[in-house]
Amino acid sequence: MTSKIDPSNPHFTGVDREQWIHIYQQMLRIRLFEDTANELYRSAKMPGLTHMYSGQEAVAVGVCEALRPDDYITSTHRGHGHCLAKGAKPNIMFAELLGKAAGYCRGKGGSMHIADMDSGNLGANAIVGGSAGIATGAAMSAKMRGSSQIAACFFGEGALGQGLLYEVMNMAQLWQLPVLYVCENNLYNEYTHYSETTAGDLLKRPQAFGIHGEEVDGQDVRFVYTTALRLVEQVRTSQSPAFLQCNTYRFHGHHVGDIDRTYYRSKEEEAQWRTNRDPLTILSEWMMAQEIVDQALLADIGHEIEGETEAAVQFGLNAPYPDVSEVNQHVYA
Amino acid sequence: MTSKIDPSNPHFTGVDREQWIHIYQQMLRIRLFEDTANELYRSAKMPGLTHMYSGQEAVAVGVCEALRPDDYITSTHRGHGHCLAKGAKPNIMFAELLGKAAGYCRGKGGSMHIADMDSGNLGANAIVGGSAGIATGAAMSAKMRGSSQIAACFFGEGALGQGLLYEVMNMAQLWQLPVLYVCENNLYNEYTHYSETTAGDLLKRPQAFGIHGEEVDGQDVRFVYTTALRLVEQVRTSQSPAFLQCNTYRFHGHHVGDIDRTYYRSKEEEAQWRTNRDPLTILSEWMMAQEIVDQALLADIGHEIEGETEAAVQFGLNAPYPDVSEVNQHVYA
Amino acid sequence: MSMPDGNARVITFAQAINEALAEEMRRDERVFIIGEDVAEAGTPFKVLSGLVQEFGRDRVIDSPISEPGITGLSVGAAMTGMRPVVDIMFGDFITLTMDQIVNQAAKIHYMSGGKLKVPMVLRTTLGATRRSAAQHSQSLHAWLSHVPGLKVVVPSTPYDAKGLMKTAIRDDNPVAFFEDKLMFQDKGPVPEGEYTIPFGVADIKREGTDITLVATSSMVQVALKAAEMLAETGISAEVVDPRTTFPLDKERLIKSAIKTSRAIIIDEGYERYGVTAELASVIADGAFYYLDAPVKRMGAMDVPVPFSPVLEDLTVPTPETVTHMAKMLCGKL
Amino acid sequence: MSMPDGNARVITFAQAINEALAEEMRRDERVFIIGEDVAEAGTPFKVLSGLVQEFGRDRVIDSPISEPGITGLSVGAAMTGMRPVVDIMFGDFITLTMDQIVNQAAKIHYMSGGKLKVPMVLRTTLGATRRSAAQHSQSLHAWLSHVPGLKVVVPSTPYDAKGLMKTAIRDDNPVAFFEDKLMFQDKGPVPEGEYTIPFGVADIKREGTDITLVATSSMVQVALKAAEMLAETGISAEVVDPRTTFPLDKERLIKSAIKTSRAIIIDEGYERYGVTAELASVIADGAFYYLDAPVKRMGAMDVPVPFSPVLEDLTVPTPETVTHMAKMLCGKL
Ligand SMILES: Cc1ncc(C[n+]2csc(CCOP(=O)(O)OP(=O)(O)O)c2C)c(N)n1
Ligand SMILES: Cc1ncc(C[n+]2csc(CCOP(=O)(O)OP(=O)(O)O)c2C)c(N)n1
Ligand SMILES: [Mg+2]
Ligand SMILES: [Mg+2]
Repeated sequence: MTSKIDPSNPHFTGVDREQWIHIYQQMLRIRLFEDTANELYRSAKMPGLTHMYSGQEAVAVGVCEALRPDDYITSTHRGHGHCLAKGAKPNIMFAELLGKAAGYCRGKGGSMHIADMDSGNLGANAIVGGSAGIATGAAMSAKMRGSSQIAACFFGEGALGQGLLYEVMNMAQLWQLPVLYVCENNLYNEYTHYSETTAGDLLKRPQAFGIHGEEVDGQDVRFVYTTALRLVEQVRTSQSPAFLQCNTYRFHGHHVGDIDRTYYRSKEEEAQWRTNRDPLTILSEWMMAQEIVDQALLADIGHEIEGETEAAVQFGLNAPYPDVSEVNQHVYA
Repeated sequence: MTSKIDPSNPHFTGVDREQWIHIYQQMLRIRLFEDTANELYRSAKMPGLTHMYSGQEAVAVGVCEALRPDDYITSTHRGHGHCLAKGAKPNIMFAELLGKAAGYCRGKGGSMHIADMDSGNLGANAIVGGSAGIATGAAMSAKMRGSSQIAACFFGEGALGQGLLYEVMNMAQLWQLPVLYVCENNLYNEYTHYSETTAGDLLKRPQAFGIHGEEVDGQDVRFVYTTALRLVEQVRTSQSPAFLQCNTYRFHGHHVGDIDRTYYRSKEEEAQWRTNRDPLTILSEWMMAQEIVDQALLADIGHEIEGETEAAVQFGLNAPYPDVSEVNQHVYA
Repeated sequence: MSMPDGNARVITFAQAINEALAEEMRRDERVFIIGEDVAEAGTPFKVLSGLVQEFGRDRVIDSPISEPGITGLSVGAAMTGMRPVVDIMFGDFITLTMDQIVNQAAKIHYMSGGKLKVPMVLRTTLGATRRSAAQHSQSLHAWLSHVPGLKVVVPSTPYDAKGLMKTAIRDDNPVAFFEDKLMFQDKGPVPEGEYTIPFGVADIKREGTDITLVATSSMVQVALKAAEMLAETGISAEVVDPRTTFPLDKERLIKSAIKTSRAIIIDEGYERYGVTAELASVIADGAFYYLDAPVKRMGAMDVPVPFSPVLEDLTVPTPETVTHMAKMLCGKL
Repeated sequence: MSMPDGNARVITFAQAINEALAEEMRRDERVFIIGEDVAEAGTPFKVLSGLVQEFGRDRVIDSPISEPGITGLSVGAAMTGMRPVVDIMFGDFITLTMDQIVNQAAKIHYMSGGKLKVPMVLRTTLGATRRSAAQHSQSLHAWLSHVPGLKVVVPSTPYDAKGLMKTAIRDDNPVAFFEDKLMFQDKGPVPEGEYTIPFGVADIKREGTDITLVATSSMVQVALKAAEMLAETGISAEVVDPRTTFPLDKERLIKSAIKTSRAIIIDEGYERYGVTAELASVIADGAFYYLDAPVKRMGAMDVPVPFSPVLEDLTVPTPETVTHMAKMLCGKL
């Protein structure tokens, strides 16, 4: 089957069939990972809470697919999607979520601190906006070392409240650092609509520093991916920052324990997004229309990733806890 | 003599003669205060260092003359001009600079911490950008109390490097707080030209939050004053923030000890500003041309303020130090 | 032992805080609350539930995610006639507010020679073992206790929480108020009527003769349980709760240690350079000639708080570890 | 007593720091400096003079006035192969960097299960009596000493400064390096050749038998002068300099106190909840059975540092006050 990407749409040309399928697989991998994590919470198998990425998959995957393996990312409290999209393994991630020694951080970090240098992931971060400096510094380091790596900094629109972001955007532009700021506007800062916390037009904020900024439909991975491809190329070759605002939505609560949400958003709104704006559906329907995939292939992919996810969580559940002697190891390098 | 303000220039109409003279007096008061402070330093009579406002007088005076006595200001390390412009007395200020008990802060604050609630001055601040929250909070308080006061927040362009400013501008716009941000761009952050520390166009920064911003020649008090009048009125009546960028220059070093400056700015540049862009000269020449004043009156004003300044510094020099028992007083209210 | 009267209601720690705030907001219209998700959400811990309904969104203000900004705003509002209570969701985030709290709020009264004051309360949390990992589990009250100009409250029961919160709000100084996240659902008797608890008065939570356990906040219950266990082995432990780390009731701590001749300090902050150091050295000095054993310190283990439950639980003193230490000191091991 | 060899050059403390940085930058091209006015200006204290000439503006980087931002950038650069030295002009400004230092730099190694590391140095200052008032005079090293994951250096001589700085730069952990502003022009012997001084090794700066004076940074010279004065009255004082507050050479401190049976801790941070508390309680515990008098603490007075010289000088321990305390402890008053 040859690619049937609409040649009249300049956005989606030049991407081949396998790549779209791979993108779909990655998004599904995240979706199933999160559903499973939610299940772990509900069955009281997971310690603490976790923030699910479901609904936002197109952002992490669209951007990370545009990056090189050795490019850096920094992530947030809602970080599973970024980790997986950048190449982390679900089994080692589940082990981490469960506080096991086989986890990416030997169980010491948990859901909010998964880091994986092998895939260029400098870490999720439980301080809102806390990784903006790290990402910008990684870009500076890449430039200093002449490595041609870039850094992508993921953050929620809530992080626009943090002054640090403005400080580092100023320096990124001044010193022409290869960093892509990816703002995921999922409409809410915890339990508060972003319009109640954010004055003016979001994109004007990077633009105030002279940083090139664009906005994209964060539910449609075709747009996210092709825009990211272009911006990543621009950041890398021009060695200058860029800002990508992705408009998206989280399907679940702020965290797994956020069940009664009607006081801050309506069930209708949620249903509307889930029904009409699911990034997986949007992509799969398009791929079917384009004859990139058919029902059977989609079903196969589904089974494959379900099986992988099930095996991954079992790995995590069966893995041993760290030895108590580890408690005061790794305080110092 | 009736006012000869050029009626064809809409900026300067409606301001009467006495007001321009008063503005000139205030600017001269600052200039002579600073010259005297510099002399105190050079003759080793003043403890520590101080940052002189000379050259920037039109900003403090132009803005503060547009404020009500009960409006608030916050100031900076380079704060003498703001203090005087808002109504502080030179003698009590000199006492403070000299660490005397008769000073505004009983000698505990010194040059960088003069505060005077009676004139609405919430304090100079030795943390760059440190008073942005205080000013914005004072505006919030005024709004909550329905007092119709506003707050003016003075800061140097260096403070644009501090994230706090962006956090509070966002809230000022969100909550429509009556605060006027006054950015004095004197071209230097200490020993570094602002173009090396500041990306993009300064005014875009407030504008990114939807805050109304304007730029004015900070050496020409006619423009500063009339613009401030309009903005202060707007801030007060619309109960919303505004931002005024005043382009200016400091005639002296970053502080009194900064003598050899050629490694960061040329003597020609300094001479150019002093000769052609002195706010006192610009105003006095215009007042003469407009026949608001003549040489004799200017000379009288000069002598009067010289005498006042001399008396003020003598007051400070003669005042006693605080009693040692004060050292641990005022830690708690 | 200060105690509610016999027929007081039993309510939770969270309700006690809520009630204190509500009573003070009714009594004094200058009091308002500002923080992230404090209004409809009533904070993630639901401590403020219902307040926005009674007092409206002008007095229970949802803010952007701008800890430095809201702290700065509160300082300015406090200086100009309001009495803000700023809510910093997790104690770990006070890292972001240190300039505004330490360089501004704590110093303004002194720097202004007693002219300005900053009556504000910074409510925040402490405590680990919630599986929240290293950036959401710290107990950083030692830092603020170090700073002249601040008062620091560490309540351990619903009764104390209510009375101390009311005192905090009425205090004319900046007060940091640390609440243990895991104590919010703890219940205790709290009278309905109006009462306040003075700062700087330690409370003997249990009388004893053989050893003094000085414990703060979350560690008071641990000490009380240890005291019970010790009673079974014939050791009579006195449990002393300073309630405020500043002002500190040195006299009562020393008196108890003189009486029992042995002391252990238990606190959930990192042990090194923490609260245990101050309290231990105060007692070691003041009771020097009466001590039969060195004063021992039990703080949190000096490691970033690990996520994995098997590790995290090792980092905090428990009734068992306290009992063990006490027996050792009493020569009963 | 660790000492340079007999014919070492005599250079200033500032030169020693400068030399250490230059040598390390020559040795390792990953080392770079970032801070405000560090390049041509060489910092306001001129400590870095000449470095930009040798290493260029790409390795001696003038930054905007963005302490949180440059600290964050340094964390990211350190994680990705560089070895930044971030310059925070006044120790008071570390308040702005606490999130990046404490929640990020200090925890990343542990949170990542030992995978990531943050080899960076945060150079900053401490010390009062410079007539710089409350926001430019603090000694906040106790805060960072409290935090697991950080190392903290407080050198007291040019020799120590050079050797410890070289060790700090080579350390794979975040190291906070506090330099006393008033010591920059102090001179001492420093060998030309390469040497490093290990962390966690206290240095006996003067041997004695009657009393131990444990002193840090600026207070070492005060203790040495006090020791001289005490010698005249027949009291032989030993002066011990821990050189690093973490790691802390507890053993050597305790050993000295056991030998002399009396100890005073002298440090320029605020006394309460400060460094003196930790050191005093370590000694009071470790030397319990050998002490003839309580361990005494002499920190800075618990007040915001006042501007007025007559007050400021009262807030810091002096040879006279130390001598007085020592005589009292030795029963010679
Ligand atoms: C500095 C800081 N303040 C507050 C919090 C608590 N908090 C965690 S997530 C969150 C909301 C973040 O909103 P956004 O950035 O939009 O990300 P989203 O959760 O929507 O993905 C808040 C306030 C935090 N973790 N860090
Ligand atoms: C947070 C902080 N960082 C650094 C400094 C040191 N410092 C004092 S003034 C100054 C430059 C300020 O430049 P600008 O804001 O333009 O004001 P100007 O001196 O030009 O009036 C600096 C870096 C400080 N006081 N506070
Ligand atoms: Mg969001
Ligand atoms: Mg400037």
